Amino acid sequence: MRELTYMEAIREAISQAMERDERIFLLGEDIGAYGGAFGVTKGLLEKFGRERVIDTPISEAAITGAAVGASIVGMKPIAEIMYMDFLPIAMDQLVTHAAKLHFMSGGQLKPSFILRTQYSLGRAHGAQHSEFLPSWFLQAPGLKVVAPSTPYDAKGLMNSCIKEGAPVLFIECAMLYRTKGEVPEEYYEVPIGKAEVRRNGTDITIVALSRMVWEALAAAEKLSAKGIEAEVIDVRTVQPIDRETIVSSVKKTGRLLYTSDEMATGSFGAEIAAIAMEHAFEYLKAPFTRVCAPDIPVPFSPPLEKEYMPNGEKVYEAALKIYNF
Amino acid sequence: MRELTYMEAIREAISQAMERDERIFLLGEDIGAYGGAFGVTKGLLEKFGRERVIDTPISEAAITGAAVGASIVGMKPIAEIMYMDFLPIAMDQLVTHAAKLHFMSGGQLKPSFILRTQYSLGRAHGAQHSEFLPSWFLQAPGLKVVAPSTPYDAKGLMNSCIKEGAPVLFIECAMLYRTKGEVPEEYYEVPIGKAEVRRNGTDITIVALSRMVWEALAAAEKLSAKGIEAEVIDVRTVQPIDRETIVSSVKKTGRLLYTSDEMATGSFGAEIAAIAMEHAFEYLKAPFTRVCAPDIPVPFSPPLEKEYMPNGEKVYEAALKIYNF
Amino acid sequence: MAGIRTYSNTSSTREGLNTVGKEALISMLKKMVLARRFEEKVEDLYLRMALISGPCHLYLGMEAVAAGVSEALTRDDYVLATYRGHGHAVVRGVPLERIFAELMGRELGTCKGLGGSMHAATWKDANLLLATAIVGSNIPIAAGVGLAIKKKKEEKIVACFFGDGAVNSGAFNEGLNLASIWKVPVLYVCENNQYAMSLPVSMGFSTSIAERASSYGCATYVVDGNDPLSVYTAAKEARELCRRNEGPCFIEARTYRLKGHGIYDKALYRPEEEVKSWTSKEPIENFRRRLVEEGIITQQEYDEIEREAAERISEAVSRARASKYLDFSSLYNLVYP
Amino acid sequence: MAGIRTYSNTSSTREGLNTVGKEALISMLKKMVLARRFEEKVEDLYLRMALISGPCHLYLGMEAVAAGVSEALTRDDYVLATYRGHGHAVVRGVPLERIFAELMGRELGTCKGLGGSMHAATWKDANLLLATAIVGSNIPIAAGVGLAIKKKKEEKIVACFFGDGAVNSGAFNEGLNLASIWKVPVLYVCENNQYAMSLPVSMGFSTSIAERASSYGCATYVVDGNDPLSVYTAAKEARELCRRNEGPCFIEARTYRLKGHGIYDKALYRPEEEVKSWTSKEPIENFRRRLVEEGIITQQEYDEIEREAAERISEAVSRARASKYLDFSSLYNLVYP
Ligand SMILES: Cc1ncc(C[n+]2csc(CCOP(=O)(O)OP(=O)(O)O)c2C)c(N)n1
Ligand SMILES: Cc1ncc(C[n+]2csc(CCOP(=O)(O)OP(=O)(O)O)c2C)c(N)n1
Ligand SMILES: [Mg+2]
Ligand SMILES: [Mg+2]
Repeated sequence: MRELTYMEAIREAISQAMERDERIFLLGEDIGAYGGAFGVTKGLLEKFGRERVIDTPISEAAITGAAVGASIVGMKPIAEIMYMDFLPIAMDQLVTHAAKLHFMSGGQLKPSFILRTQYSLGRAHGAQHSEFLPSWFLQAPGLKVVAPSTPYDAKGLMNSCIKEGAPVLFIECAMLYRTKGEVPEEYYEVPIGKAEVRRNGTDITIVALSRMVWEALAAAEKLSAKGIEAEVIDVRTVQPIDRETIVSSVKKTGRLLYTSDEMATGSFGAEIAAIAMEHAFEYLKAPFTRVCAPDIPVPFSPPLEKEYMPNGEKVYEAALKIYNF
Repeated sequence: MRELTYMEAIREAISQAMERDERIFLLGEDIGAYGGAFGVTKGLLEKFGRERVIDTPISEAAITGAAVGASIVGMKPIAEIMYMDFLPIAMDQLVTHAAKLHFMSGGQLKPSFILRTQYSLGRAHGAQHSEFLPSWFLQAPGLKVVAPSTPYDAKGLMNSCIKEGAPVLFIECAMLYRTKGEVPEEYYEVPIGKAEVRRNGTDITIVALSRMVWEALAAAEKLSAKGIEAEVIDVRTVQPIDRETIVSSVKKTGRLLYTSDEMATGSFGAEIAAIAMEHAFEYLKAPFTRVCAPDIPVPFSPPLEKEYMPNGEKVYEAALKIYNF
Repeated sequence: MAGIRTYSNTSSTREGLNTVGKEALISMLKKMVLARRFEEKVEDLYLRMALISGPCHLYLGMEAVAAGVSEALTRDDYVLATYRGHGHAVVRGVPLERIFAELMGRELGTCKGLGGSMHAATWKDANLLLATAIVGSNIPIAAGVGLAIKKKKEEKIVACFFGDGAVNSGAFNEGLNLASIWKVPVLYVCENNQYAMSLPVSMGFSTSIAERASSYGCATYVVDGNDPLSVYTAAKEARELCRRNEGPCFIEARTYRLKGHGIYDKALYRPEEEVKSWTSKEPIENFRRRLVEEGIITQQEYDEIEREAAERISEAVSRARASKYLDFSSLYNLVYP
Repeated sequence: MAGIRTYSNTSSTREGLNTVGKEALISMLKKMVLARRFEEKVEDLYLRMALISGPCHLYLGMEAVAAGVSEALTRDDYVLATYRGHGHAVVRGVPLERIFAELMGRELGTCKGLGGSMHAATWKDANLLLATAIVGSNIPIAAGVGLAIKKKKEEKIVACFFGDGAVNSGAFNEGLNLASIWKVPVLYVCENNQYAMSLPVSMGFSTSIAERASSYGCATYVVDGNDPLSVYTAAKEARELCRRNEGPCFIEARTYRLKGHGIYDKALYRPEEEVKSWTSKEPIENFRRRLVEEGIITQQEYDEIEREAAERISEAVSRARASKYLDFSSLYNLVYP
């Protein structure tokens, strides 16, 4: 099958959706002539014009607020927040408005838009430009949150997000933009709220998010060479959580490792641990473990950042340790 | 000993500190003539004057930013954000600046201030005025976060926060403002980062935060009548977490219940579960359980809100269930 | 400041009154009376009857703003309100029992009882899109609604109400600027009631609100917010500018709340003199007197307006009280559409 | 607009040059040259030598702003910079090897290598308090620094630099307003280089930046940001206003970046004509010519300035390259003070 990069897959999903649905428009900083800080929206201004690809000033709160506003009267905005680190500026609109308006209006309002963002850990961007903060949104029911790891999922999830009636935070990973994979040209969906078992195994469940899916798979190969078969789950959707897939895997393997580019404490992994402990307690044979970043802000210095980041090697070591517990 | 309300205890700590330390000043909305939306700062304007009790416009981001700025050149601001639900507006300054500046400047900058806020669940305030969101700040190392449950702790923790070199988020609970307890008039500290065992027990560890400490204690009494002795830990500090106290209690009891006014998923309790599973796995005899609010925005309607909230009865039921697991 | 237009005392002259038809004048008067009596009933239900709880911000004294703007809008226009939104809901024609029921947390409420007083002014059937409890937050949302109107080439505008306090929020800058560079049909209405909770405008600003607004290049009006006709005149003009793609527009309506910020606030931070002076400018009595003086209505007709308002309110309260609470289990289905 | 003062072409006349002493003129020239050569070296270290990575925003072409403002400040004054801060660090006298080392992520760096290019302009010894990578965020922080200065009754001011893009952030409204109602000694310097990344000012604003700023009631200047003397004159005057409790003040310095937004950006979104026209207004060559023309310095003296700059830079790079990386374990001790 045809291969696309992760970035191209996102762009194609958006572009095709814009062709079929007049309600969709894009707004964000430097998404037009610049093509997006990372190039994701390259060519879309030329294709769809200024009316549908709107370059905004640096106003993250209002970009999000405008998306809320346009969507409650029937448009379908796809807004971009350039770095996930800038989401705190948009946090009120996202968490206190977008996520809650449907509920608190007794179902009258239907904010329904996509907020795209990305995280740049691993690119020497320092503490204010590297954060991956999905776990915040667990406390924002009403919002859906996805973080694809493959080009296939990137397109398929984007398609589902566009169809979705709730607001969705779509978290991309800058380190994955150039990774390639098979992507059908025709329309397809990857369901929101459904984790994907990327590798079957019987000895340990590795729940991974975004970039760390790849590292987890690499670790699984190494483990396999030692006779340990890891089941690698690409959790993909942060909210709503696919508890079933995770719990049934943990029941099978009895061991749970979580890995992502978040800082360990308060990560999505903490919730995964709680779920396992609530729903698969009797099956657990070893302590839970997390392979995340340490609880410190991201250092700029490239060698320090490298040490700071989780990777396949660290997953491998941690998995061995709990396997041998 | 003399009794004060939770609110008076906070006020007294601030007032005494302002008397001994010229660097301290207050800023926030309606903290002056109005005395604070809840009355916490009542009388302080009259006592310390407009220069030290500064009523600000509705500018949560700038209130926080100004506290950052004043503190890095040697002042000690105590800023107030009226409701925790407005913190999202200040999130960038709090999380991306206050928490990180010390680290990312290689230790040069020392933002050191207190951001006071409160949560109002239980007061018919609806979805935009009731949130208790401590877990967000687990992903913001550099910040300290406390949430006292008693008048004694409120004063003692406030004293420690004022001495503290890092920025601190001080989370009050509106439902507790009028609760009374013994509070020494003289200076004392309750250490940040130290949980308090409020009740000793051998059968189950109940980790509780803020208002739910009282409900947990009530539940513990009922459990005791059934012969079940619960150890109730008032975790008090959300960051840094007192892992030791929690883990050693869980090792003793083998059972863990977390309760707070947060929504369950992604709560601080998720992290507590992860910690127990990482550090006390072999000792666990029953599944972890949470007694929190459901994962839905807060309904205004008073009877619905009542049903929505966790309480001692729910703690009791849940504790019984895991005890009998 | 250049480009700021002022309307005040428009009802004080016969000529002024003549600029609009009798029908509009009476309509505004009716709206104001209904909004006033509504809030008085709310006070009673809250303080005496204990049928309402939680934060509750009354619109008492500010009725001319909502009435004047609402009169200038069409039914198709959108409105975004705030936590001080009962007045907007009433003048917009939201069924009164729905508003009362919302305040009481009942299923019949505009938001099924999930919103409460601060969100009661949410009623899609009247294009009253939302009532926010986060000061300033509806300003960028309005820019988005305006953008949608423009994209869909509809003949509408959106009116966005907020207080003087909202002008100092970050959302104001971001939202007003987006609306102004997009040239979208948003009518921003700042209800300057002189206080943001306890903070007087003089302490919150070093210039004027209108000056701040007009620096975005939008047509800006300062109006006497206690004179419905002044408000109406500006709003009508602004609406037309919006429809001619000259939006957004901005109205600073200078008014005053007759009571505290919230229902429990005694507003002791306000100088007595000031309260007295503004109370004498109270909008309804003045407008009634003018209309009677000029023979536009008779006192009997006015009395009938009052009677009808009282009757509608009393019926609405009964219906609201008869409503049940939503079943808790149904909340789970309201989180996601 | 009322109250906006303009300074431009101040160096173009002998009279203008005479308003400041020879020393200040040469000092500014030296700062500009050093900042320019510094950035050229950064480009080389980044693109050719691969010794620097991560985001890197050069100050090329904007040197007159930092040089002019810095000349008007005292050593005790505070400065808040941004991710485009190398120029501010250089003119403020931060040891060059510290800045280079920071860009390289080494322990010798201003932030021990933890900040990188975007935070390199953080150096307490020079009262360079911080360099933010979040557009607009230093504006409220500056209000707080100003408040502290006022509270401590110090003879200082704080200068806060940001770009045209920052003016549309929420933080701008909240921060500028706080500073203006507090009347604190903050000199806000907006480096209007015509673009926020790829967004031209004409698309981001419907009025002018100075107009927006002056609506807060602060003394506002529009200056030719490519003429250090115009910048200096306004900054000097503004500093005095600040010290007389008439702060905050605001300078909109109109300038241009000679290259892209970041080091990889080819800036293809800029019309060729525009680039050409601004390039001819490039600040250093014009200022050098004027000083030589008027006999304030000789060409030899200028060559010496260049030579000295080159030498300092080359030594600094060597020292930076010789520095080690921080030990990872020490990061844990830097999270909390
Ligand atoms: C962002 C935010 N900050 C603070 C509050 C608390 N609060 C509610 S209303 C109010 C005053 C608002 O004043 P103004 O905008 O003038 O409107 P008014 O109440 O006078 O109609 C404040 C401080 C809030 N709801 N939202
Ligand atoms: C809040 C925020 N939004 C977006 C960005 C990404 N970004 C970095 S610099 C920049 C443009 C800033 O333009 P301007 O303020 O004019 O400064 P200049 O770069 O031109 O000096 C953008 C969009 C950011 N760093 N912070
Ligand atoms: Mg007001
Ligand atoms: Mg710029």
